[in-house]
Amino acid sequence: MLVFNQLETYLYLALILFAIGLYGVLARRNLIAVLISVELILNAAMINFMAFNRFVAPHPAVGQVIALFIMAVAAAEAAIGLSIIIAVYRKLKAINVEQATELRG
Amino acid sequence: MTMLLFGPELYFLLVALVLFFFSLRRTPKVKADHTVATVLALVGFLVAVACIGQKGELFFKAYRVDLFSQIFKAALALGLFLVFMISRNLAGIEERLHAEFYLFLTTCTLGMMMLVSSVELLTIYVSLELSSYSLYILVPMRRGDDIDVEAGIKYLFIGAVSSGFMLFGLSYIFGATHSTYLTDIIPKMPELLASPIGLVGVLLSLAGFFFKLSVFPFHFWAPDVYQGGANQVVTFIATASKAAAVALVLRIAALGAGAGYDFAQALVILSIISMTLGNLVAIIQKDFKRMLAYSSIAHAGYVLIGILAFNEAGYSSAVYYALAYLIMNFTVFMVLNEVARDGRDLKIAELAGLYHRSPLLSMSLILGIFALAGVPPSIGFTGKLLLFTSAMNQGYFLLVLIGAVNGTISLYYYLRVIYAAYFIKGEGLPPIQLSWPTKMLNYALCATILFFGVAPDSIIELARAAVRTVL
Amino acid sequence: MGFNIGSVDPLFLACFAIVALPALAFGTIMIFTWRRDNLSLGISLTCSTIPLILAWWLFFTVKGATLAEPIILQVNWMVSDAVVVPFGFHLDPVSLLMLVIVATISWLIQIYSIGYMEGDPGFARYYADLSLFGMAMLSLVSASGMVQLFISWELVGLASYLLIGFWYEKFSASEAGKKAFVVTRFGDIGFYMGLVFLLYFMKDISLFGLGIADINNIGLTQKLTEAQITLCALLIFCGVAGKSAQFPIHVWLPDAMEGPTPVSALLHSATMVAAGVYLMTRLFPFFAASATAMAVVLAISTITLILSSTIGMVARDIKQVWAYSTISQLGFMAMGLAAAGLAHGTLFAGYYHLTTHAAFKALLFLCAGVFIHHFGTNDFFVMSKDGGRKLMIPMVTVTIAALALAGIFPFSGFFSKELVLAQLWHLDNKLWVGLGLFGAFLTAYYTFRVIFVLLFPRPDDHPAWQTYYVREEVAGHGHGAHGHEEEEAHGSHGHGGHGDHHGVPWVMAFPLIVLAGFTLVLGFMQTRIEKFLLGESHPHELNYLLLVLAVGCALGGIGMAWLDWGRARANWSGFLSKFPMLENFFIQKWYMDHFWRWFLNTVIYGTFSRIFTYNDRRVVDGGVDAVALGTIGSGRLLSFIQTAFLQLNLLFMVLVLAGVGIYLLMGR
Amino acid sequence: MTEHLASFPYLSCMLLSPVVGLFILLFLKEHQRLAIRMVSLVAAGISFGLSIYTFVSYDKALGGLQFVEKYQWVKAFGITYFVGVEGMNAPLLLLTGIVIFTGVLTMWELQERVKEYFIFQLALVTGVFGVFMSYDMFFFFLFYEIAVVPMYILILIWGSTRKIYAAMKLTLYLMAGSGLIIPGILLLYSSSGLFTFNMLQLHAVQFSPWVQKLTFVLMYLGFGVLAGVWPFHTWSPVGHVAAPTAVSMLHAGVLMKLGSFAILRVAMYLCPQGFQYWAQFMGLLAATGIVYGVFVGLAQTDLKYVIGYSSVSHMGIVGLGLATGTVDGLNGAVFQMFAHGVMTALFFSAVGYIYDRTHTRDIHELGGFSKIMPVASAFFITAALCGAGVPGMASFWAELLVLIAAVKVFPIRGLFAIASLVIGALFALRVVQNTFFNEPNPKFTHFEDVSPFLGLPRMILIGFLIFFGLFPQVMVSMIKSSIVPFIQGM
Repeated sequence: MLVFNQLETYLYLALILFAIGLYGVLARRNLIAVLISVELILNAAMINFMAFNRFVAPHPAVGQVIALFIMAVAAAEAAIGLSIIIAVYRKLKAINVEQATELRG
Repeated sequence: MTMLLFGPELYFLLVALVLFFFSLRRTPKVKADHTVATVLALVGFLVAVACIGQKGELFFKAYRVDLFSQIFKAALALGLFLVFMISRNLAGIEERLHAEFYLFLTTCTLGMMMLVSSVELLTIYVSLELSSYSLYILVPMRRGDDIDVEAGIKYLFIGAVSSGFMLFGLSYIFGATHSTYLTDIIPKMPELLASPIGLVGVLLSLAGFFFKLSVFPFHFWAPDVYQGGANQVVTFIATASKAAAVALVLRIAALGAGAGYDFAQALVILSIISMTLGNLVAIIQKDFKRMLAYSSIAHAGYVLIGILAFNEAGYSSAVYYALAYLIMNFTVFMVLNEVARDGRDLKIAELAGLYHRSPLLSMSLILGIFALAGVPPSIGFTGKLLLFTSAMNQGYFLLVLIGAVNGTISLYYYLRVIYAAYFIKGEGLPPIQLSWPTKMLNYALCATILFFGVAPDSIIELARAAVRTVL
Repeated sequence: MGFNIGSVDPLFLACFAIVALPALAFGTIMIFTWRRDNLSLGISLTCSTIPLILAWWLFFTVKGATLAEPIILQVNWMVSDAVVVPFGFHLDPVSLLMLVIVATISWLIQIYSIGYMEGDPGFARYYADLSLFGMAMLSLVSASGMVQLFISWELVGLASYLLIGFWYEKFSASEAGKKAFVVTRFGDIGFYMGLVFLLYFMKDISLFGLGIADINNIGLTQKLTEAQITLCALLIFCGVAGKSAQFPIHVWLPDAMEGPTPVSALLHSATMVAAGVYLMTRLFPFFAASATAMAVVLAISTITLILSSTIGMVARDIKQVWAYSTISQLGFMAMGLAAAGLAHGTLFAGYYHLTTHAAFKALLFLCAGVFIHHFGTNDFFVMSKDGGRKLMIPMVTVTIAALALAGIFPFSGFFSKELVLAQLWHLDNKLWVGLGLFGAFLTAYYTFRVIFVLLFPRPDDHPAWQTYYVREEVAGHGHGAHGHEEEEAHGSHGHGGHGDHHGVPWVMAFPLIVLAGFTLVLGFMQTRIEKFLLGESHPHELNYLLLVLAVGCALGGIGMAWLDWGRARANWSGFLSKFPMLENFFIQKWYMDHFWRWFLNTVIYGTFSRIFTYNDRRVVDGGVDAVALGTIGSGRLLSFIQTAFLQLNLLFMVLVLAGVGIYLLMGR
Repeated sequence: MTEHLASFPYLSCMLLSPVVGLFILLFLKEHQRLAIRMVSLVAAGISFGLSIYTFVSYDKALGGLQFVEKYQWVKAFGITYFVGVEGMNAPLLLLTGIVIFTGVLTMWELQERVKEYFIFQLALVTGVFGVFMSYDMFFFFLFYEIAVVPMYILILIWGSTRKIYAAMKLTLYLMAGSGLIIPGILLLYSSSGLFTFNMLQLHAVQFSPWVQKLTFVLMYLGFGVLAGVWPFHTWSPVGHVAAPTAVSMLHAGVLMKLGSFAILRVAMYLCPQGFQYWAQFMGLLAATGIVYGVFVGLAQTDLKYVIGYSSVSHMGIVGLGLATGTVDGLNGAVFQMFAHGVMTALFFSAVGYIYDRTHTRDIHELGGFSKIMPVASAFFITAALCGAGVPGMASFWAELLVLIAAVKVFPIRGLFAIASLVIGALFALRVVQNTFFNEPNPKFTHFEDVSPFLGLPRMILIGFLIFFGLFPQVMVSMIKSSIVPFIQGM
C-alpha cells in the first residue's frame, strides 16, 4: 500500500498521462481524438496539482481549487474545440487533419 | 471601495454584457452596433486612462494593480477602440455575427486586462485562457472560403497544446515552490532552476507565454491565423494581444531574472532564431497579412532582446517597444483594412497605385512601414535602438549585431510594400474615400509615430516608472 | 593671402600685374564678352600690351638680381601643416630675359592673329585662350616656388589643349588636343612625383615650400645623397621631356600643328615647348649636381635630335617640317645644358640657343602661316607650284630664318649653335659632338629642302612631279592633308588670298619684319646677353677646328639639299630614296605613334580597363548580388518549416522544446 | 574641446528650415507648382545663407566648438541634442547649403509629382545637415539614416535607368552598413560606462584596445559603404545613374561625404588606437579605389557611370587622406570632400541638363555639344578639368595635400595614386571629346542652350570651385583650426 502513499507514484502517473496525451496529439489524425488528447494533458497537470497539494503544499485547498478551475476551463475548451470542429466538418466534410492543409509556406 | 481598483475590468465586463444582449437580437443592426461599440470602447479607454494612477492589491494578493498593469490596460483599451474604429465595414464577417465579433473582442480585452494584473499562477492561467478562447472563436468567424476554419483549428490546437504544456509546467513550479504566488516564487527561483523538475517546469510554462508572443518555436499559428482570420480580428491579434503578451512575459521573465547563464543563453538563441527566421521567410511572402505575421515573429525576437537584459533599462525599452509596436503595426493594418474594403486577403501587389488612390493612406503606410523597419524618425527606430542599447549594456554584442543585420534584411520586404504602394501603377482603380474619423485617425497616428520617435523621453520615463513596480 | 596693397613694394605689384592682367582678360572674355569679337580683342590686346611694357621695364630697371642672389618676392598662398605653398616671383637674369621673350612673342602673335583669325566663329574664345596662355606662361617663368611653377605648367598645358583643339568640330583637332594634354600630363606626373619625392627625402620640408632657390641649394649643398638627387632630377626631367617633346614622348608635338598656325608659332615653337628647357635652366644647379641624370638627359636629347631631324627630312607638310625641327632644336638645347652640367660649364649655351631659337622659329612658323593662309594648303610642294616665291616679305624672311636655323654666319643661329657645340666639344667622349654635328648637317639639309622647293618651282611637266606623286601613296598617311582641313575649318577667308599674290596684310607682315630683325641682331648681342645672365662674360677662345667642322656641316647640308631639291635637274627624290627601308622608317616617324597607339589600346584599354571592369561587374558587384539572392533563397528554404500539416508543426515545436530542455539539463 | 554657446540658435534654424518648408509643402496642392518651388527654394535658401554665415563668422582664432546648442533629450539613456560648428564641419555644412540650393534650382523644371519630390528632398537634406552638425551619437545616427532612406523613394519615382534594382540595392547596401554601425556605436556607449551618447565626453574615455579595434573596423566598414570605399562602392555608380539630377547631385555631392566625415568624426575621433591599428588597411583600400575607379571609368559609355566611377576614385583620395592621419592628410581629405562635392554637383547638373533634353547619356550618341549648347558644355568641361586635377580648381589643392601626405606615410600607395592621375586626365578628356567636340549629332541640333536662370546654379558651383582654387588658404586655415587639436587629441 505504500506505493499509493508517496508523491513519486502520482508524478509518474501524471507524466505517463502527459506522454500519452502528447502522443495522441502528435499521432492521431482525427481532430476529436486530438482534442481528447489535449484534455489528457490537462488532466495530467491536474493530477500533479492534486499530488503536490496532498503531499507537500502547506495549504490543503489550493490544489483542489486549481483542479476545479482546470476542469471548468477544460470544459470550455472542449466546447469551443467541438464547435470549431463542427465548422470544419461543415466546410470540409471531414474532421481529419490531413483535410486542413491549405495554408503553407 | 477597493472594487474601484477593478474599475476598467468591471467596465468592460459591463460592455460585454451589453454587447451580449445585442448579439441576441434577431435582426442585426450593423451600423448601430458599430457606433455603440465604438463609443463604449472609447469610454472604456478613457476609464482605463483615468485609472492609470491606481495602486493596490485585490483578491488575496492574487491581483495587483500598479502603474505597469494600468498602462497596459490603457493600451489594450486603446487597441480595442482602434480596432472598433476600423470595423466600420466588417465585410469579412457576416452581418448576424457582428455583435458577437464586438462581444468576443471585448471579452478578449477583458481577459488580457486581467492577465496584465494577475500575479498568481491560477489567475494568470484563467485570464490567459479567457483571452485565448475568445480569439479561437473569432478567427473562424470569417465569411467565405475554407482557410478560416483551417486557421481556426490550427490556432486552437497549437494554443491548447501550449497552454497544456504551460499548465503542466506550472504544476511542477507549484510543486517545487509550494506556492502559486509570483511574489513567493521569484525569490526561490535560483534553487528552483537548480532542480531539474523546476527547470522543466519553468521551461514548459514559458511555452504558454511564448505562444502568445509567437516566439519561435511557438510561432506556427501566426502566419496561418493572420492569413486566415478576418482582417479586423487579425488587427486585434497583431496589436492588442501582442502588447498583452509582452506584459505577461515581462511579469514572468522576472522569474528568469535569477536564472543562470545557460537560461539566458537559451533565450538569446530563441530570440535570434525568431528574428532571423521571421525576417527571412517574410521576404518571400506574397500575401500582405502573412508577411506581417512573419514580421511579427521577428519583432517578438526583438522584444525578447529587451527582456533578456533582465534589468530596468531593458524592461522599460521593451515596454516602449510594445507600445510603439501597437501603434505602428496598427497603422499598417488600418491601411490594409481601408484598401481591402471587401475584407479579402490583400496581396502585396494589390497595394498598387495606392499613392494615386489615396495619398493620405500611402503616407500613413510609409510611416508605419518605416517604423516597423526601424527607420528614423519614428518610434520604431527609437524603440529598436533602446532595445539594442540595453542589451549591449548587458554585453550581448553578438545578439545586437545579428539584430542590426536583421533590421537590414527586414528592410527588403518592407521596401517591397512601399514599392508596390508608390510605384506600381494601379490601372483604373477608383480613389479610396475616407470618412472624416478615419482621416483624423490617420493624422493622429502619423503624428504619434513621428513625435514620440523624435521625443521619446516622456514615454520612456513612464515605462521606467512602470517597470520599477515589476522588478 | 590677406595682405593690403599699400604695404607691398611696387616690384611685386608690377610682377603681379604681368601675371594677373591676362588672367583678368581670360575671365572677362569667357564670362561676359564671349559673344563680342572686337571688344574681346581689345581687352586681350590691352592685357597683353601692359605686361609687355612692364616686362621690358623690369628687364632694364631691375638691378642687382643675379643667379646667385635672385630677388624673391613672395607671400604665403596656402599654409597647411607641413606643406607650405608660397605665391611669388623669382627675379633673376634668366627669368627676366624669358619674361621679355614670352611677353614680346605672345604680343606679336596677338597682333598677327588679328589678320589670321579674322572672321573665325571662335574669335573671342581664341583670344581668351591666348590670354590664359599668356598668364600661365608668364607666371611659370617668374614663379618663385616649384608648386606655383607646376600649377602654371599645368595651366600652360591646359591652354595648349584648348588652342590645339580650337577647331573642335574637326575630329583630328580634338584628338590632337587630347593627345597633347594626356601625353604631356604623362610627363607632368613624373614631374609631380619628382617634387613629392623631394619633399619626401628632406624630412624638414616645413622649412620651405619648395622655393626654386632652395632646390638649387640642395644641388650645391649636398643635402641629399647623389642617388636621391638623381632620382628626383630624372623624374623632374620627365616633365621637361613632356613639355619640350623629348624622345619618347615627343609624339604630341607634330599633331599639335592641328591648331591655328599662330598658335603653333607661339606655343609649339617659341615659348611653351621651350618651358621644358627653361625649367632645366631654372634648376640648372640642381640638375648639374647629378652627373648620372645629366648623362641620361644628354643621351635622350641626342636621340631626339637625330630622330626628329631624320623625320623632318621626309615630311612634306611645311608645319610638320618646322615642328620636327623644333623638336630637334629643343633636343639641341637640352644637349647643351646637359653637356654644360657634365663639364661644369654654364647654362649660357643652351639658354642662348633657346633665345635665338625663339625668334627665328617663331618667324619660320609665321611665314608658314602666311603661305598656308594664302594658298590654303600645308604642302609646300603645292605652294611652290602656286607661286610661293612671289610673296616677297615672307619669302625673304623665311630664308633669313632658315639660314639662322641652319646655323650660317651672321645669323643668330650660328652663334648659339657654335656655343652648344663648344659645350659638347668639352666632353671627353667626342661621340656627342659628332652626333651634334651630324644633327646640324641634317638640319641644314631639311631646312633648305623646303627653301629650295619654294624658291625654284617646277613646271607641271617636270619629271620631279612623278616622284612627288609616287611619294604621295607612301607619305599619304603623313600629315599632307591637314592644310585643306584647316581651310575648311576656318573656311571663309583663306581662299580670299588667291588671285593677287602680294596681299599680305600689314598686321601679319609687321611681326615677320620685327622677328627677322631679332634674328639678325641677336647673334651680335651674345656677349651682352652673357654678361647680363652670368654677370661676367669670359670671351671663350675660338676653336677653329670646331668652327670649320660646324660651318662645313651646315654648308654640306645645304649643298646636299641643292643637289637633291634645288638644281634644275634635281628630281625631288632625295638621297634617302637610295635606302627605301630607311626612308619608309622615317616616313613612319620611327613607328613611335604606332607604339603609343598600341600601348593605349592594348595595355590601357585592352588589358587593365577591361580586367577591372569585368572584375567590377562580375566579382565585386556579382558578389553583392549573390549575397542578396542567397538571403532570399535561404528564406525560401526556411519557409518549408511552415508545413501546412498541423501535427508536423506541433512535433517540431515539441522537439525544439525538448532540445532546449536537454541543453539546459546538460548545461548544469 | 572648448564649447562656446550660441547667442542665437543658428544651427537649429539651419536644420529646421527644411523641416518647416517640408510641413508647409504638405499642405500645398500638387498643382500649385510655383508655390511649391518657391517654398522649397526659400527653405533651402535660408539654410544656405546660414551655412555661409556660420562659415564666415566662425572664429578661427578662438577655435573649438562654436554656435553650440545643447539640450537634455532622453535622460534615461543620456541622449542630448548637441550641435555645434568647428573648422572640420563648417566646410561641409557650407557644401550642403550650396548643393541643396543649387539642387532646388536645378530641379526647377520638374513636372512629375513636384510636391512629393521636394518633400523628400528636404527631408533628406535635413538629415545631412543634422549629421554634419550633431555631436551626440544618437542624433548623429538618427540623422544619418534620415539622410539615407528617402533615396529609395526619390530614385524609385523620379529615377531613370534600372531604377528599381538600383534603388533597392542602394538602400539595402547602405542599411547593411548601418547594421554594422549600430553595434559599433552601442559598444562604445556601453563600454564607456558613462551612459552618454555625447561624443566629446566619450572621447575623454580611454577605451580598451580591443574595443577600439572592433568598433573602428565596424564603423569604418559601415560608414565606408556610404563613402564608396572600394570594394563596397558598387551601389554608387548604379545609384547615381538611376537617380534624378538633383538627387545625384545631393548623393554624390553630399551623402558620400557623410560616410567619410563619419569615419573621421566618429570612428577616428573616438577610437584612435583602433585607427592606428587599421590605418594600413584603410590606406590599401583607398589606394586600390583610386586606381580602380579611373580604370573602370575609362571603359564606361554612360556619362553618369563615368562620373560615378570618378567619384569612387576621388573618394578614394579622401580615404587615403584620412588614412595618413597627419594634419596635411586630414586637411586634404576634408578639403577634397568639399571640392569633390561641388565638382560632382556641377558634373551631374550639367549632365542632367543635357539628359533632360536628349534623353540619352551614351557618349557615342552625343557629340558636338559645345556647338549646340556652348554654355552647358562649358559647365561640364570645367567640371571635367577639375576632376582631372587641373590647377586653379579647388580639388587640385586637396589632392596635392593628400598625395604629399600619403607619399610620406605609405610611399608606394601614394605613388600609385599619383600615377592614376594620368589615367584620370585621359578619362576626363575622353568623355569631353566624345560628348562635346566633333561633329554635332543632327538629332540634337535643335535644342537651345542653358537659360540664364538655369545657368545660375551652375555658375554658383563654378564660382565656389574657382574661388577656393585661387584662395585655398580660406578653406585650409578653417579646416586646420580644428584638425590640429584633433590630431593632438588622437
